[in-house]
Amino acid sequence: MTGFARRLAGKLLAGLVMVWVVVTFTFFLVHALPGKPGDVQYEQYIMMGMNSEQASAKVQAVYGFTSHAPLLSQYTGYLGKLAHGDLGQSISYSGVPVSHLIWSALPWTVIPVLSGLLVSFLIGVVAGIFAAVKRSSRWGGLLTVSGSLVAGVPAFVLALLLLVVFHTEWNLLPDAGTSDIQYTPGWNLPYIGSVFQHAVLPVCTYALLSYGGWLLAMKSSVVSVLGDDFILASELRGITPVTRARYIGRNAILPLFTVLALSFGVMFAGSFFIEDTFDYPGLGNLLLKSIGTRDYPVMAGAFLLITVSIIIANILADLCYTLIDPRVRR
Amino acid sequence: MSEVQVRGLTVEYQTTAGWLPAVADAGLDLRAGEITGLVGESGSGKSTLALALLNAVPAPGRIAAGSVEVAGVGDVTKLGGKQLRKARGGAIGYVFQASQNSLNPLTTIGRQLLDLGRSHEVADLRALIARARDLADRMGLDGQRVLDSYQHELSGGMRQRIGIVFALVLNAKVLILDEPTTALDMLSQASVLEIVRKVHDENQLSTLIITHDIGAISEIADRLAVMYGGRIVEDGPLLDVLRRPTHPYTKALIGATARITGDVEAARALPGRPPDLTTVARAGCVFRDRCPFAVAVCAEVEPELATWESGRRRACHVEPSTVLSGTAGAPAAVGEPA
Amino acid sequence: ACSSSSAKKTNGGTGGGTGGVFTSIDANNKITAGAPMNPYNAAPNMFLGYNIMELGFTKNDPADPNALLPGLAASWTASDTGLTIQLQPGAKWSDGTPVTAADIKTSLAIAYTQGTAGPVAGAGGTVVAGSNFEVSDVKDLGGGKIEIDQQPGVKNLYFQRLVLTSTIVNDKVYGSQLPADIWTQIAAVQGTDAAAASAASTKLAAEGKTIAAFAPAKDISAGPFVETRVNPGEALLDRNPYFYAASKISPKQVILRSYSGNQQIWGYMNGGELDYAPYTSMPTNILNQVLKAGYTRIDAPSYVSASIAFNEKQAPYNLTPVRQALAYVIDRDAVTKVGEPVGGIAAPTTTGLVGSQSDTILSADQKAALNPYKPDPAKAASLLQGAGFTKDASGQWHLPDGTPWKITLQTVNGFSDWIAASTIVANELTQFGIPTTAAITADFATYQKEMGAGKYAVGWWLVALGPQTDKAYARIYGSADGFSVANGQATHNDSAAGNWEHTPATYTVNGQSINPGQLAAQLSVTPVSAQGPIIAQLAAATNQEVPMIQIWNYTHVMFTLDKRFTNYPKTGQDDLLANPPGVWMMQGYVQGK
Amino acid sequence: MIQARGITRTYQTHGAFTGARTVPALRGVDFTLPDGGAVSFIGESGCGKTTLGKILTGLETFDGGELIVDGVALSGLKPRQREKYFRRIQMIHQDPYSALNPTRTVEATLRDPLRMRAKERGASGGGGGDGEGEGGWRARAAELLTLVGLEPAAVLPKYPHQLSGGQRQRVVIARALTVDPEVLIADEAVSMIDVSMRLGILKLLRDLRSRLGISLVFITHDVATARYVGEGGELHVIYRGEVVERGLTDEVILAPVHPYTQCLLSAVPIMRGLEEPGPDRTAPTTALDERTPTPGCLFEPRCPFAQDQCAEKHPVLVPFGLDAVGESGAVGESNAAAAGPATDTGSENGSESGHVHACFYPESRRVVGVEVGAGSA
Amino acid sequence: MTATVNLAPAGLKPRTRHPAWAAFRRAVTRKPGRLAGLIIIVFFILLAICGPWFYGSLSVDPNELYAPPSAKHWLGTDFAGSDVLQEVVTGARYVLATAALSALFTSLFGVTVGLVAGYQRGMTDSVLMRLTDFVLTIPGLPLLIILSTVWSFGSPWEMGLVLGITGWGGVARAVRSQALSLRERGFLEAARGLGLSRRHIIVKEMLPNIAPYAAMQLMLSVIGFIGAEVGLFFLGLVPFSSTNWGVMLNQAVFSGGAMETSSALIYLLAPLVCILLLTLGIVLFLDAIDELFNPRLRERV
Ligand SMILES: Nc1ncnc2c1ncn2[C@@H]1O[C@H](COP(=O)(O)OP(=O)(O)OP(=O)(O)O)[C@@H](O)[C@H]1O
Ligand SMILES: Nc1ncnc2c1ncn2[C@@H]1O[C@H](COP(=O)(O)OP(=O)(O)OP(=O)(O)O)[C@@H](O)[C@H]1O
Ligand SMILES: [Mg+2]
Ligand SMILES: [Mg+2]
Repeated sequence: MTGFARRLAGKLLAGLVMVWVVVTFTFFLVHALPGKPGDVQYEQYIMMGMNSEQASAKVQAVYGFTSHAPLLSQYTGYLGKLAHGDLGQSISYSGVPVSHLIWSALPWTVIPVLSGLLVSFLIGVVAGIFAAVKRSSRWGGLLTVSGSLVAGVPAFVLALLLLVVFHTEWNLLPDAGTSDIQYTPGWNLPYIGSVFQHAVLPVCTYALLSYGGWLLAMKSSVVSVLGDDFILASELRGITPVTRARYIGRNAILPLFTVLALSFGVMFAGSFFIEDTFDYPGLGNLLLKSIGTRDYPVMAGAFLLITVSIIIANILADLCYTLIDPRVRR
Repeated sequence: MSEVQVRGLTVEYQTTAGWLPAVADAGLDLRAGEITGLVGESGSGKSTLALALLNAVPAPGRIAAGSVEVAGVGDVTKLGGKQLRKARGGAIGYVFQASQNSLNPLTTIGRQLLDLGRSHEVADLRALIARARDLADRMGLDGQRVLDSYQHELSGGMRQRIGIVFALVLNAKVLILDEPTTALDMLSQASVLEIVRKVHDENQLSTLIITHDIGAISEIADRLAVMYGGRIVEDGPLLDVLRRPTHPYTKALIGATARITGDVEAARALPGRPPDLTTVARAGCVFRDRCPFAVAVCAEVEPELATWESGRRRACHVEPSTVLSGTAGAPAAVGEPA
Repeated sequence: ACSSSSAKKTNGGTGGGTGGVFTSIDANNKITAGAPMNPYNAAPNMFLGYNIMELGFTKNDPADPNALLPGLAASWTASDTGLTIQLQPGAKWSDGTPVTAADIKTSLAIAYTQGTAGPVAGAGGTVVAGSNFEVSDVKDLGGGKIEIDQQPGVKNLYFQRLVLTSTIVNDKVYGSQLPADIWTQIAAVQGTDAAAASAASTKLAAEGKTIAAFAPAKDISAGPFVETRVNPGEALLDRNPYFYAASKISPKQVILRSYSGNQQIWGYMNGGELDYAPYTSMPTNILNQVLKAGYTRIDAPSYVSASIAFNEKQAPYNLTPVRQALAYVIDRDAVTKVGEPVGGIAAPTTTGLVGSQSDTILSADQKAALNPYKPDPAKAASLLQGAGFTKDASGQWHLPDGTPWKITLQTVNGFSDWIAASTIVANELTQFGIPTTAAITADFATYQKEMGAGKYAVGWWLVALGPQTDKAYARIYGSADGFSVANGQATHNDSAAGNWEHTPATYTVNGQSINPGQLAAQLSVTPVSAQGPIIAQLAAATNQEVPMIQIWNYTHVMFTLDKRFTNYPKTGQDDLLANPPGVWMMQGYVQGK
Repeated sequence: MIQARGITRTYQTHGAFTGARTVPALRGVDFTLPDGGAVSFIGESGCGKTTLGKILTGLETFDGGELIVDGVALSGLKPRQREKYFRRIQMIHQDPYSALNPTRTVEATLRDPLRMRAKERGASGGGGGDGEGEGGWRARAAELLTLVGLEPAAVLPKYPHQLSGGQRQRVVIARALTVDPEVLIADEAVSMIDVSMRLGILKLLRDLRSRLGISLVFITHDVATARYVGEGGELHVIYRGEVVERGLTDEVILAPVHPYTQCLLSAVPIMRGLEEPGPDRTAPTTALDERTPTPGCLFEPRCPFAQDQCAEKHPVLVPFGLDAVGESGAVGESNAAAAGPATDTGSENGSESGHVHACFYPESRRVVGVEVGAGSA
Repeated sequence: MTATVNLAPAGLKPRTRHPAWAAFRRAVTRKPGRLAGLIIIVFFILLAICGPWFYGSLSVDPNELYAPPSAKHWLGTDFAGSDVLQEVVTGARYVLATAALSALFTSLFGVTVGLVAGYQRGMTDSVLMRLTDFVLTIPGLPLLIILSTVWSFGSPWEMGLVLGITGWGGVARAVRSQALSLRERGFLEAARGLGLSRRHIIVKEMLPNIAPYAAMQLMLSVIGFIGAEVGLFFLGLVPFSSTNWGVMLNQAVFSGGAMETSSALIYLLAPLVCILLLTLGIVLFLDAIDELFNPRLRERV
């Protein structure tokens, strides 16, 4: 499989080049933003009733962390550090390494996105099969339309609706944060339970968002497989319905796996809608906050990570395809 | 004795113009040890007829009338559920038109064979595999290698042969091949046909081969049935029909076959275009538009498929001798006046 | 696994009586996983009055900026050269060790590096002198007495307040972060050798960065609470048993939350989850609901005013009658009702100060002389006509040059009260005959930059910042507004880019020419007791020239819940209310029910 | 006139992660197509027939050899310059169902090339008395449709899906004729057409040859149709990208020399009753396997007559001796032609019209079926 | 072969030439869902275009804050005393204009790039595809937020343009793959063989075949863009200076307390329901698109 290794290396290299392009792009874009870090905060502090000295002391601390070197040398410096895995230091959290912030935020994006995707994948695929098999009936049509509708509804609308129903109206689930503060973090039941409870709404939103897509993709996939001759052939050979369902399922689900990898990237990039609504401290939230405070290094870091995850997802999708489908495997 | 008796079989499809027959009042016998060839143009209803033999007419279609008696199974059109499933594959082996795609692309041939065995509750799967390997070997395939292969690793001819293996491995006595060679090149076609003949003879099957290529069928069939516009218009022993076609359509079909030797100019194209479900004539003879022998009655009365000579049946108002001598006008020009 | 009861658990209501959990919002910190427990960080996971301690706490007293509540310092005496403090007897860190002079010394040195106690290192390491007080030494006099010296020759009016409100941290934890020769460096900055001062200042700034980024492993606080745990958006603090006034502290635990939008706080209050809620702008329907949920409203002065400012570089806003006319058109009561119905009081008039300040400082005569700019369209019309404006048949106003007059009223994203108020201001102006649309800028940083670049003609702006009047006028006539002070002489410089700009360097008020920039600068070096006459001049000038129209003065509205705790400070206790509840607790307030 | 000299084309295939694979689709094919003449290529699936057709029409590039059109070597020209020559060579697609744009009516399909052609002629100073105005193309379209046996008024406004396969194929031919080509390439032009209409198209192609003097390259795996259209022309038998036998069509059919040709012809079905099988019918011993490398004769692994030498040396085309056949089939004058890369001997004896083959043990065998008696019935 | 050449086929106007309108009507009315979808879409378009004429300019009435629905204010008023229905009507214009514009831009750019890349292959293809990869890799919405701080989206045109610029990658790639497969189809090979110009081939031969697909993409991206745009406004991530549904949502939630009190619920629901309805309309109508463009399906009766 040396050919495989070489191709993989090639893909990774291409990904690396893309990372560089994106890094460069974001670096200059981010530095083209008007305003200075800290400016934003000052007026807010004042309105919150802080006196102007306290406010300016806080702002001062932020100013201390902006670099005043020429842009180009900042850029080369940034690249050099990046090569060593150093994303620089946050401005609004004066001096805290960006990587530290990102690592604390990352699991709160990855885990809900992943579990949301998996949940929706399972449900969507089943519903898709149903919609395909019953496509000429009223229920199938309804399912399909509802799938497209859910797929089309904006993320925040879903998030809001869930929040209104499950928090405001019924108060079944918490609306913000990752866990209740009372519980000591670690592998203890109450804490984990609380984490689960807090994750329900974000995960459900992710799941609902992608559910429609899966349903539609699976439906069309199943429909096309149903039309494939080998399915009719297996029927004419008297293969049991169960086995036939297995044939259909496997063939239909195959193209979805590459989509699965890709949608991980998409979800990642769109996570801020959901994280913001549920005040969930993930990467999207971090990005939003950093934009608000003009925290260039964090901004660039979070953006970079999102991009890298998309690139990796793409490579994974290719890889998935090669590994899963015997037709391209050699 | 007939292994399969088709009587008055009518299959209809639902179209926007209502239910229209794709096969009308077909009668056919498949006898043990005999290969029956079914020829006809595209859309003449061959596949529909074949599928009806397994009571497997696809979605907007239905068997409107008639029966398909299969020895040891009964009337297939009355079967349902598990019995029907068992009959398919168990009693009647079906080899697909698009052999290219009749195998699951994601699993090896061997696994699919096991699925087949389990579906038919074969007790000894080992023996089944052995038998399949043996069959494959006899068809000139490397049985072991083929069983371990995926579909995409096999050529069209190999897949077609695998299709035959699948149809026969459960000891089906009836074998139906729907255009088994259409997508194949000459060499593969020849070898597949040869293998069919061989397997047929060895197992004393009742075989139905469907094709539109009268040349290919003449290689191996014992009997020939010709279909046009959903009707069987002529049948009889192959050699006899080829030598003495008594239906204008059969005659034209043979005449339109390009030959490898002899006078190039002798071949004549059929005028007009083949009918389909919606354009086929509702009354009278379905072929009359393209028929050089057509007379007034053809437009009004549909000719019945009737025995006119021992073992020969035809559905035509014109006298056999007239058709044979070919006196009534020449085939129309090459042009296709719609 | 998700039961409704546990969802409710997030509220602080588990405890009744002494030892309960006090739940509140910290408005100024976004509590973030990953941010350090270091008060010097710009966004630390630490909380003033709970686990951030100062020697004293501000009272926000306009009459005496140096008046403070005691903190770690029980008392203090000021002298010409500095300040002597007496630490609280029994002041201890949460590990049980006493608070010492070394802690104070280290803390003030760190404050120096952070720019709050010394000159600020500006861009490229240049020293901006004189912007802050300068501590030159800290001496342990024994017995909890500590002397803090001011740099000889520097006389900062607010030295006392600035020293006492410095954050005090533990020397054992933070001392190691400082270089041994820190005081030598400070001395060098304060020395006469300009080059050495600059070099030392740059070095200090660098050290300051290191300290700000320092993440102690554990919180050791001398305050009433110690941080136990930080979740993203939430922090849990436990009572510090060694706190010098531990007996006064009733809650066993404190949960502090951050918030990302006002509506989050409203939500918490609806559920009765917060024992104290800080200021948020809110509509009246929410106010009613909150009050119904059992909250008590407390009002404290805010010393901030929302106003509509003008770029006087752009015609026609360079004309005083135009600004005055607009002041007559806008109905401040109506606007306030929409924009800030709860937390705002329509400004009585425009003076550059909030009402309470001008009330106490200005004499009755002076107040009577101010123009209240009561809504008066007729007056506005005559002012405009006097300036050469015309009104066409359709009722629309035209500039003197004949072009139709249109206004774009700029606001900024995130200031929802301004945005809401803009709609009605726009409506009023449009009805008066000046078609007005409201435009919104993405965020404050952009707003400030574009405003400085002169892109906006009319927009919202906060004025009257803080109880100290000098800060208030510096906001209008400061360096950002084109006035620069050098050698006690203010000059006006048109190209300055910072704020809403004023074209004339001088105003003529009551026949007398004044330079507002100079007066504002003068104010910052004048003791409060002597500020009266200057303020009177500035107020009259501002009232006449209307560089901005004050729309409403903010009130600092807070809410407390009497369900689990009681004995909160009440409206009127301004000195306490200037501080977060942690400070109230130190003073014996907030007791379990 | 088209001359091909040692045309070679090798494909590189690779998946996203799978290794690369080279497929030699053509290994040095040469042929000569005289004006008004016909050349047929037969061979089993995957032997490179379509690739050849695409190369001839400029849809595919070749990476070795030379294509000479009217004495101009195309490999020396820039792509833009080549277009002019390729324009004169038109292809008739195998599948009439995909050869017409489903979104355009027949009228639209014919109009654009006709207009283009008219403009060209006008530009090249043709003087243009031709009625080349707006209506010019209409008349021409009608003329062409009539030529291919369609009723213009009935067909012009129709969409492809409203036509039968045979009608479509006729439209395709009419479209190819719009640019006044000199050569038509028919790549399995009838294999997708219904049996009853197949012969009509074949006859049309023959007519075009004789009436318009258009040369024809006929590509198929159906020998009978090749004979029908390529009458009087040469038949090339191609195997794995290499021509293994060439000669006048009837000559090759009746007296094939190369074992591959013999297998191919043996596979032609016999109309039993009307024909009887040739006495020497043969079949390949195994199925085609392109993966295994074959240093010697490409057909050796499957050849029923293979001998030791066949696996070692690669045979080149040589004329079939007069004496060995003992029948007609004169050996033309042998002229040295450019050798394909596959040849291992320095020169090759190709001939313009001789019966040549690439086999070490040539033997003429009678494999095709012959008609029983004189007439039918 | 003796048939005379009929030079005037115009005399035989065949029924296949029937006006596209009839085909459109047939495709739409075949299923009630499609008709409903179309009606919804047309309704909103009319609302956006004509609504403001009928409903005048926005006005505020400080004496009627939080008025419940009444004859005067059908959907009540908001915290600033503006009529909610009026805001919905006025807001539709911005939302729809932006969505239509960005979708148009996306499909124009995406389709062009995809077609050209798919047809040209070689260098052009590589360059275009790298560009597409870049656009696809850069996360669009986060980028948009960053961009919005540099560029204020005062008019729907600007917003639409930026959404379009960041959104065409997917369409381009999909169209390219379609174009690649089209390229191998017989009729394109024939067109190339005939020497027809590149422009002719791309515009007249390939484009119509991609049209249903492109139209589908267009409709889908309309949904996507409405979501993105309204979402950005809702979260207050981009500045706004005119009323639109996102702004309404933002004000309802962040200023009006719609999540806390039911008295403000109607301002939240009004734009939300509009978004949902529009999405539903498009989803229902999508069903008809294939039939509208494909002559084969159009014919089927
Ligand atoms: N699912 C269907 N719905 C409607 N009509 C159908 C359907 N399947 C087949 N038909 C019609 O029934 C007729 C017979 O079709 P059938 O497939 O049996 O023909 P065939 O002889 O097998 O043709 P071919 O040689 O092309 O395979 C045709 O006119 C066809 O159009
Ligand atoms: N674009 C391509 N990329 C890679 N390999 C190709 C390509 N086109 C053709 N080939 C390979 O080249 C060989 C010759 O293909 P070609 O299509 O010319 O065969 P053919 O003789 O026309 O076959 P058929 O009778 O099946 O049409 C085959 O092995 C095929 O797999
Ligand atoms: Mg069929
Ligand atoms: Mg081919």
